[in-house]
This record gives sequence, C-alpha cells and structure tokens, in this order.
Amino acid sequence: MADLRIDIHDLQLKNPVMLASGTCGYAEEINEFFDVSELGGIFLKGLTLHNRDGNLYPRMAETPSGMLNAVGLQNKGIDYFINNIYPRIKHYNTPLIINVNGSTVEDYIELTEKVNELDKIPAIELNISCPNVKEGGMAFGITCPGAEAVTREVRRVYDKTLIVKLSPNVTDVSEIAKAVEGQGADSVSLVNTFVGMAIDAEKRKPLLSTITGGLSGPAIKPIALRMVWQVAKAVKIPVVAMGGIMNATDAVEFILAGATAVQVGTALFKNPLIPLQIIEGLNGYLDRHRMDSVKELVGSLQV
Amino acid sequence: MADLRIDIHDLQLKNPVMLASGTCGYAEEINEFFDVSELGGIFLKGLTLHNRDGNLYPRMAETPSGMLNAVGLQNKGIDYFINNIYPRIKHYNTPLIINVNGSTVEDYIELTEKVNELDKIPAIELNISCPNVKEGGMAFGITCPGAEAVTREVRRVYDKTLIVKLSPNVTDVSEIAKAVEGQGADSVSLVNTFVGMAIDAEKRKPLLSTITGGLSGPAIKPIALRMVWQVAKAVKIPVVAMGGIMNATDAVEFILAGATAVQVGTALFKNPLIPLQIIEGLNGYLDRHRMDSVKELVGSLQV
Amino acid sequence: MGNKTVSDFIVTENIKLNDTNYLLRLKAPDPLPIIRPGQFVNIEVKNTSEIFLRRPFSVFEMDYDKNILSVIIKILGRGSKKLTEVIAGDTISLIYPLGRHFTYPGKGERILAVGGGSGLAPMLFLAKESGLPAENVDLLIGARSASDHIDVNAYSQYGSLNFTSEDGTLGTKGFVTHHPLFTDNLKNYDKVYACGPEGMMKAVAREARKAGVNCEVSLENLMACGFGVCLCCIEPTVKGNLCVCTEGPVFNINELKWQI
Amino acid sequence: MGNKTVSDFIVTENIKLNDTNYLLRLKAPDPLPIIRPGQFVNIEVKNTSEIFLRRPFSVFEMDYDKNILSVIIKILGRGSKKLTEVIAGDTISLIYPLGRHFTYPGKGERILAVGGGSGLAPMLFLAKESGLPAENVDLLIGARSASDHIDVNAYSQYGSLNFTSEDGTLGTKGFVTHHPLFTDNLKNYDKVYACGPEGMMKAVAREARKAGVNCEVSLENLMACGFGVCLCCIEPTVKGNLCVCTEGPVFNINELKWQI
Ligand SMILES: Cc1cc2nc3c(=O)[nH]c(=O)nc-3n(C[C@H](O)[C@H](O)[C@H](O)COP(=O)(O)OP(=O)(O)OC[C@H]3O[C@@H](n4cnc5c(N)ncnc54)[C@H](O)[C@@H]3O)c2cc1C
Ligand SMILES: Cc1cc2nc3c(=O)[nH]c(=O)nc-3n(C[C@H](O)[C@H](O)[C@H](O)COP(=O)(O)OP(=O)(O)OC[C@H]3O[C@@H](n4cnc5c(N)ncnc54)[C@H](O)[C@@H]3O)c2cc1C
Ligand SMILES: Cc1cc2nc3c(=O)[nH]c(=O)nc-3n(C[C@H](O)[C@H](O)[C@H](O)COP(=O)(O)O)c2cc1C
Ligand SMILES: Cc1cc2nc3c(=O)[nH]c(=O)nc-3n(C[C@H](O)[C@H](O)[C@H](O)COP(=O)(O)O)c2cc1C
Ligand code: FES
Ligand code: FES
Repeated sequence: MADLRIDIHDLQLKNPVMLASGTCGYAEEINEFFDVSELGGIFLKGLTLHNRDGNLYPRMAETPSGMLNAVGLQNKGIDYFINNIYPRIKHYNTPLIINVNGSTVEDYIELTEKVNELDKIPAIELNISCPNVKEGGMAFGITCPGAEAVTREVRRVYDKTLIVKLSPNVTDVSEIAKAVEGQGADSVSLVNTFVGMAIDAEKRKPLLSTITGGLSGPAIKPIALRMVWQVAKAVKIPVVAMGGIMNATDAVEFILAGATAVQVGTALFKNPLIPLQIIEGLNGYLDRHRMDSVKELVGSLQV
Repeated sequence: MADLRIDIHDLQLKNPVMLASGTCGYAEEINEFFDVSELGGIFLKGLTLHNRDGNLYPRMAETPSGMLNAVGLQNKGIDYFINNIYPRIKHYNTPLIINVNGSTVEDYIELTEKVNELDKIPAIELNISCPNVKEGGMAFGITCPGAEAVTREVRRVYDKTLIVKLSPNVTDVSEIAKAVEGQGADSVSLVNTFVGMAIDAEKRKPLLSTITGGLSGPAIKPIALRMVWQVAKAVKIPVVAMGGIMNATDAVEFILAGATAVQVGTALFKNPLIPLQIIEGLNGYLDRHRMDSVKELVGSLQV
Repeated sequence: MGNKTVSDFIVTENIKLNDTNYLLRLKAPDPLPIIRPGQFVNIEVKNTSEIFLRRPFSVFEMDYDKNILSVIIKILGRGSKKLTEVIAGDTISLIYPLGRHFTYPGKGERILAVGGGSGLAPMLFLAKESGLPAENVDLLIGARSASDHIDVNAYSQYGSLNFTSEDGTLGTKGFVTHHPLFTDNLKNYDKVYACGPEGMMKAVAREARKAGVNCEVSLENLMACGFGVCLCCIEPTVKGNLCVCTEGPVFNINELKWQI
Repeated sequence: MGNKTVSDFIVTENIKLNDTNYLLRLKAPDPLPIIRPGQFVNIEVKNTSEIFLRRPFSVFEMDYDKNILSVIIKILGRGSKKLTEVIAGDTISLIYPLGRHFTYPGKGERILAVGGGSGLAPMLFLAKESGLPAENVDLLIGARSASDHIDVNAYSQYGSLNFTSEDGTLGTKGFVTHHPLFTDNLKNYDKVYACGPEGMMKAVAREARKAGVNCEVSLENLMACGFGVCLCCIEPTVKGNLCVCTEGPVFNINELKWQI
C-alpha cells in the first residue's frame, strides 16, 4: 500500500487521480456511481459569467478510439452555480476545482473574483483552450501574449491555487507553459481537446452542428503524452496531465513523463468506475515496483 | 462507372488514390501484391542527398487506432536511387513522385536539381514536415519564413509539379499553406505525422529509441480532416490529403472537405490491397450519388 | 451516493425476432432496481475496433424474479449489429438505470401507445405495465412492410394490437398517423405515447396536439455518456437545452420546441 | 507483379498444445505457394479495439494437398492471446509468403536446430524439411519448465529430440547452451540454426562462433508491415540497417552486429 498523496502547489490530493472538466458534470452525477470522496480531485464542468446555451445539436461524433464534442460550454453561469449547485456539493471530501471560462480578460477576472469567495473551492483551472466557443476560449491559449495576459490578470485577483489549462493546438506547447508560469500560474494542466472534424459521407454534411469540434480519448494519448513530457521538462511548476487516459497503465505513463497528477475525461463515458480502477492499479504498480510513494514515480522515465 | 481522372497542376491522375511516402517503399514492394499502374500515383519513400541509416531500433510502437514511427528517413541517397532503383521502376504506368528531404535549404536544392533530370518523375513532394530527423525536416515546416524559404529556393530550380508537404504540428496550418502557395508551390499535401510518444510503463522507458516519433493512422483522421478543410478554404492550389485513410468512405470525406486527391499510408500495413478497394468504393459512391466525375465531389461538403 | 451502477450482465438468450430485430435477455449480477417503461441502459460494445462509445437501448422487460433485464435491438449500424451477435454466456456491460420513464396513465384512462422501428420496446413495456385493463390500451405498431414487423401477439393480453405498413402488407397501408385510430377517434384517448423515428414521433405529436390530447415521446438523441455529464444529447425545450439522458428520454411534447 | 498475397483463410483447427501455445491450421482460398522454414505470415487480429497492426508468425507446417498452412502461436500479449481464441470456421486474414528461409543443409551434413519460446515452429519445420536422415539432425528445445514444453514426439522421425528446462523438470537443467550438445560436440555440426528469445539466440550464436560452426538465426523484431515498406523492423548488419521482414528474418550470425 503505497502513499498516493501528492500536492499541486497548495492543493493537497489524497491521490493523483482526478476527473476532467466537462466530463464529470458537477460531481453529483459521478457520485451516483461511487463516493467521489475517494478521488484526488474533481474539475467541475466549465463555468462562465453568464448562462450559455451551448452549441446546437448534434454535438458529438464517434471517431476511431475517440470522440469529437462541440458542447460549447453550456452552463447556467456562475451565479446559478453558487446559489444552486455549490451548496449541494461543497460537502464532498475531495478538492472541487472550478474550470473558469471567458470571452474577454474582463470576463475571466470577474468570474475568478466570484470563485475566490467560495470557501470550498481551493483552486481554479483557467481554461484558455476551449476549441468550441466562438470568442475567447482557445484564442487566448494559442499565443504566448494571449496566455500571459489572462494569466497575469487572473493571478492579480486570485489567491488560491491557479492551474492554467493549455491547448494542444499549438506549434510549441512548452513555450505557452513557460509563458503562463512566468505570470504566476501555480500549475499547468494539459491537454484540452484537439480541433477535429467529422463528415457524414452519405449526407455530404459535417456531423457536428459547428463543423469542427474537440477530439478526446485514447486516439490523442500519444500526442498528449509527448506534450506533457515536453512541458514537464520546460517548467518547474507541477503539471496535471490528461488526454485519453483509460487505465492505470496510461496514468503511470503520464506520471513517468512528468505529470504530478492526472485527469480522467472521456474514459468516464465508457465506464464511470475507471477512476477507481486507476487508483487501485496505481497502487498495485507502485507496490510491484517497490515504491513507497507516488512522488517517486513523477518524471522518473529513464531516457 | 464515373470518371475518376483528376489533375494536380500538370500531373494527370487516372484516379485520386495515391500511396503516401514512406509507407510504400519504392513501389516495387506494393507491386508484389497488385499492378501499381492501377493507382493514381505513388509517393516514393523519402530521399535525401546522401545515404542515411535512420534511427536506432526500436522505431515503431502501436497506439490506439494508430502507430508511432521513428524511422528517421533511412534511405540510400539520391544517387543510389537514380542508379539502382529508378531504372527498375520507371516503367510503371503511374506517376512516381519523389519525396524530397534535406537538413539545409542547399540540400533541398541540390537534391531537387538531380530529381529535375529524371524524365519519369513528373513531380516532387517537398517534405518540410518529417518529425523524425534531428536537423531540418519539420523545422522548416512549422514556421512561415522557414516554409517560404525552402519553397522559394526549390521552386527556382524545379520545373515540374511542386507539392509541398505540410506539418500538422502547428498552430495554424492554413497560414503555412498560404505561405508556400505564395512562393510558387503547385499543390500542398497534408498531413504528415503528429509528434507523439509512447512509454513502456513496466520498464519505465520510452518505446522508441528516439523517445518521440510520428503518429499516423485512423487516430489522427479527425484532426487531419479538419486541417484539410481549413487549408482547402485558404488556398487556390489543389490539396492532397492524407491521415488515417482506411477505406473509401474516409477518402470521400477528405475529398468532400476539399482534397483533390488522397494518399493512403499506414493503412497499407494493415492491408496493401486497401488502395484498390478505395478506388472501387469511390466509383460506387459516385455512381450511387449520380456524379459523373470525381471532380464534382471535390469540396462539395454542404455546410 | 449512488443509485446508478455499471455491471457485467450475462447473456442468457439472444432471440432473433426478424431480419433486423433481436431480443437479448441479460442476467444481472446483483438484484435489479425497479426500472420503468422509457428508462434505458447504456451498453458496451466489445470486441470491435470500430466502436468507442456505449450504445443506449430502452428496457423492454424486467424479470425481477430471475433478475433478468431484456432489450430489443434493431440493427441500425455497426454497434447494434455487433450487439446482436452475442451468444448465451457472453458478458456484456450495462450502465443502469438511466433516464426518466413515461408518466403512468391514471386509473380508468384510455391510452394509445405508438411504436415504430427501434422504438417498439418501450411501448410494449408500457402496455404491459400500464396497470390498465386491456380494453383501455391501444397499441399501434408501424413498419415499412409485414416482414419488418415482429410477432407481438403475446401483447394482446395487455391491449388491442393495431398495425400499419408503408406497403400495405400488414394492417393499414401508410404511416401510423394514417391509421383509423388517428384519423377517427384520437380525442378519445387520455394519453398518447410514442417512440420511434423522429419523423414518426413528430407526426404523432402533431396529431395529438391538434386533437388536444396529452402526448409523451421518447427521444433517441445521440449520446456519449448517458448519465448527464457530457451534455451531448441535448434537446431544445421550453426550459432551455435539456439532456435527453437525464431529463428525458421521455418528454411531454409541450416541453419540446418541435416545429409541428 | 506479384508473388505476395493478402487472403482470408479459414480456421480448420485450433489445438491447445499447452498453457500458452496453440496450433492453428488455416485453409487457404487459393493454392498455396511453396513456403519454406523461416518464412512467415502476417496475421490480422480482428474483433478487438486494442490491436491496430498485424502480428507476424513463422510458418510451422505446409500441407499442399489440403491447402493448409499452420502456425504455432505462443501467448505473449494481447494480440497473440486474441489469435488463440479463434474457432474452426472463423476467417483470418494473412499476408504471405514473407521473408527468407533458412539455408537448407547440404547432403550428408549434420545440423543442430535450437528452438525456444515462440521460436519453436520454424525449427520443427526445418527438421522436417531438411532432407537429411534423422540421425543427422539434432533438435534441441529449451523452456522454463516441463509444463512449458509441448509434445514434439512426432518429430523423432526427423531428428533426435533433446530438451533443456531452467528448473530441470525436463531434460538438461539450464539454458540450451548448457546442454551437452553444446558443451561437448558443437564442432561436429555443419550448421547450427536457432530461433527464440534474443538472449537465447545470442548465447547460441556465441557458442557457434566460438566453435567456428556456421550459424543462422531467425529474428523476431517488431514489425509494422512485414513486407519491406515501413523500415521499422531493421537490424544493424555489416551491410547497414536491413529489414528483418524482407532481408531476414533469417540471418547468418556473421552478418549481424551482435556483441557476442
Ligand atoms: C434513450 C434511447 C433508447 C433507445 N432504445 C432503443 C431500443 O430499444 N432498441 C433499439 O434498437 N435502438 C434503440 N435506440 C437507438 C440505438 O441507440 C441506436 O440504434 C444505436 O445507438 C445505433 O448504434 P450503431 O452503432 O448501430 O449505429 P452507428 O453505426 O453508430 O450509426 C448508424 C447510423 O445511425 C445513426 N444513429 C446512431 N445512433 C443513433 C441514435 N441514438 N439516434 C438516431 N440515430 C442514430 C448514426 O448517425 C448513423 O447514421 C435508443 C436510443 C436512445 C438514445
Ligand atoms: C518473423 C517473426 C516470426 C515469428 N514467429 C512466431 C511464431 O511462430 N510463434 C509465436 O508465437 N510468435 C512468433 N513471433 C512473435 C510474435 O509475432 C509476437 O509474439 C507477437 O507479435 C506479440 O503480439 P502480442 O499482441 O501478443 O504482444 P503485445 O501485446 O503487442 O506485446 C507484448 C509484449 O511483447 C513484446 N513484443 C511484441 N511483439 C514482439 C516481437 N515481434 N518481438 C519481440 N517482442 C515483441 C512487446 O514489446 C510487449 O512487451 C514471430 C515474430 C516475428 C517477427
Ligand atoms: C464532452 C466534453 C466536454 C468538455 N468540456 C470541457 C470544459 O468545459 N472545460 C475544459 O477545460 N475542458 C473540457 N473538456 C476537455 C476535457 O477536460 C479534457 O481536457 C479532454 O477531453 C482530454 O482528455 P480525455 O481524452 O481524457 O477526455 C471536455 C471534453 C469533453 C469530451
Ligand atoms: C513508417 C512511416 C514512414 C514514413 N516516412 C515518410 C517519409 O519518408 N516522407 C514523408 O513525407 N512522410 C512519411 N511518412 C508520413 C506518411 O507519408 C503520412 O503523411 C502519414 O503517415 C499520415 O498518413 P496515414 O495516417 O495514412 O499513414 C511516414 C509514415 C510512416 C507511418
Ligand atoms: S449523453 Fe451525456 S449528457 Fe446525455
Ligand atoms: S516490418 Fe515493415 S519493413 Fe519490415
């Protein structure tokens, strides 16, 4: 029984297995299956300042070993969250992290200020990498100046752990990582989805209402793993990894590549119990490799 | 029986189904299975000015719906090709296209000058996107100035059809496409492989000798399709598409998205007969949709 | 915590109903919860490289004594095809119970349950569970041709059986809404229920609205998760975009923004 | 054009040889070409989402009358496991014939064929095809334990059978190179052939080189295509990096750059 505890800046995790934003609702939906307190942490569905209806149906297309989504950040806005959802979930005994989204820097700031007041939210994940919204979103995450600007301004108003979520749709993700580190990010998380597309050949039409969407799942794992490896070498702050993690072996690979913790996303759709299987499998792996703590595993790839 | 003929600049193809460089050797290996004259064209294994041993073994790792390779452009150099291989294959009744690789602009020029002399090579594919070599390769393909420089210089010395092969490992592939179009490229082909990585969790080591490699196969298809769609909208020159094409439906999707022709790559490893199946399937598709020529299909996605 | 489960069921029977429909009986490892007509399960498709996500199917029958849950699978594409190839003894993973059931009819009410295509299962289940005497229940089943119909004679004990076929080879020729039950006396019903292809459900909804009859439909939107986290299955409603998997699949037509 | 083929074979038999080894007999749709010991086929692994590429297996037996090709599959990982689950009647796609065969021994020569693990099949095939009287052929088969050995008694008609096991439960205790055939009289052979785990082949090669005996080994490098186009399977040789799938899998040890 190895020690699975690990920290991301001020955030103390009982284990490094967390749920990815947009794939686990507001935690309650997963709590229907098991006690979410067993998890290392939960990144809640992306929130914006105001209600968003999201994109039109259809929003989803299956792809080889993956899927495209074009949800477009459907959510009821931060105030609704604070008044209606937060009271119901704040007692969960695991860090709940809010995924913060905006169209402008001002949006991000205003939203963050509100989140800063929430006692039971110990961290935010600044989403500058959502490919499914027309304004803001990924636009901030694909240039260094854009990423720096949002991070800097949000850092000014936010006291707790600030994780910046990076887009993989860039030439050099480690540059962006270094840029946000330079502006005071406590951690970076990656990868968000890859911009992809699917077509119905018979109907000669795109399968998504938005034409393009975000690719996730095992298909992207090799690219995500490479990016995590590059970023972990480039920055000193902890890296939270995601992208196609389906089992404990996948999680171990990302941790070996330098991740301090991992997020499970699309895998939940296949089987919401996968995070528990990963925690167990990680434990078994550490025992088998005679490691006392998961900390020994972080970045221990032999190259 | 629809008309499958289509042109890429001066290159007249009997059908739009070609083989991707590095996945079909020098055509002879595929000719062991069927008469390669049935194909639209063949992009030969990447050539360099001098012999290259390529990277160390292991060079390959299987991934979900795809594979990573780290071949590193192993080839015997252009002179060996001209003297030993070219004479054996030049009678094939299908366009043979040489995939041109260099570490410096001078390399590209020298190589292209030699290729320009080969009667039976009607086109080159300028590979500025190989992720598996230390110098040159992808470095030229991920910035506009780099891509422009090689294209401009090669264009000066090359008279026939010049296709530039783009890297998907960039923030905005359509910018690079426009840049090479501006320097006289007759066509762009995309995508080359995505930089990815695979780890042996038990051994705690990378699976590839080079740590990272190039991801190909169906896993990348949604991203490749999106990029082809973006590029086809951005440039006026014909687009040659590849990335995970496994069957006629996949090929149709790329053509709908704007590709004039497609290349079949990794699919050959699963089944070298797939290109023939695609030609047949494409024919059936056009008949079913009452189109007389594949030209009607190009870019006809309804959005 | 939790009233949803992911479990491996054992296939006890796979019965071919006709060329494209199969009945799967699946034995649960643990006592099954109450599951009502309209609710569904999300089934994993194993042993294929083409399918990544689960596929949702309405529950057709519950046998709490034997701990068996049944579904009817109509072959539509690759996933449904693969699922019809399972054999007794195979294990198959289900997420359950999912979604909301139809509103049960009140005592003494008269109902019409209209099913077509892959939407048959919940209608048969509803007829059986309605709690009404058979004479209060009309089942109307539409298909393209007689050969697309499956044998539902056993259901005559729960309601009267009526059929339409597009080619006239069984029952009334035409679509379900061409049947006399629609054209003559729709107003006589207290509730109309429908499940099937979108076009059919919209036609039913149109008639029901015209006749002023309460109508519920079960939608079959594309789903990634099935339990409310991905927000892919949404349907525009008067309350905004709602998840079909958690707020549906059963909706009253007055909640929907259908242009009918 | 063409002496390589991709075809769907029909599984006629799947025989479990021991806990991890299975013998598959596969019937070809068309007359089989001549295939010799050391040559291999590349087999598609269907009905699984985990496997993308084919898996290479040496040919074990050719029955030209019945048009049947056989392979022995040792379960190593997910692909080989899946292949051992096929049943008679299944179709299975093969690319063939691939690679180069062992150099046949000259008339009257004495040979030693050493097989271990997944490398047994081509050694048995070679013993059978060598064209030599049984007394000129020594077969040496190594495994971890008696239970890992498979029954090869039928091969006593082609050569004398010798065994090693790491735990001493069958034949000489230790590795193949600990067997008296190696320690006592290796020089007596004209040719030594080996196929098996890399460590075993290197040990055999070392002894053969020491004894000055001609030695060929069959390598099992990772392959993507199997027919010479991907350049993934390379082995450093005195002629540079060569593809194991086309220039091998059989190599004379003097061609290889092994540090032995
Ligand atoms: C709540 C719910 C209950 C259902 N109950 C049943 C049932 O009891 N019996 C039954 O046979 N089917 C039922 N379905 C439909 C069933 O889920 C689909 O037929 C199945 O998912 C198709 O998968 P496939 O892999 O065979 O098709 P694919 O190969 O994925 O697709 C084939 C074609 O069908 C379309 N398609 C796929 N899924 C759906 C869908 N959900 N709705 C509409 N079009 C789709 C695709 O876009 C494509 O054009 C239900 C669906 C839902 C959402
Ligand atoms: C020319 C040739 C002939 C062969 N003949 C036979 C034969 O007759 N019978 C037989 O049982 N096997 C044979 N093999 C080996 C067989 O191909 C592998 O065991 C098989 O590909 C493993 O696939 P898998 O999916 O089970 O393993 P995976 O799940 O892919 O891998 C399991 C582990 O095995 C390693 N591995 C996978 N493939 C190979 C390989 N080719 N060499 C070394 N390590 C590998 C992986 O790296 C991993 O660590 C042969 C291989 C070659 C190249
Ligand atoms: C349906 C869906 C919705 C998502 N919504 C969000 C979101 O709101 N905010 C965000 O930062 N990422 C979102 N993501 C991205 C995931 O958090 C994750 O970065 C990505 O899916 C890659 O991980 P995976 O392959 O494990 O799913 C979403 C992904 C999916 C599939
Ligand atoms: C083993 C291998 C070797 C390759 N070698 C080359 C090469 O020499 N030159 C080149 O431009 N692309 C090379 N590629 C990239 C392919 O031509 C193609 O762009 C890529 O694989 C995507 O297409 P696919 O998914 O259909 O394989 C290679 C790909 C593979 C898998
Ligand atoms: S299918 Fe995921 S929310 Fe409904
Ligand atoms: S396996 Fe492809 S060249 Fe040998």
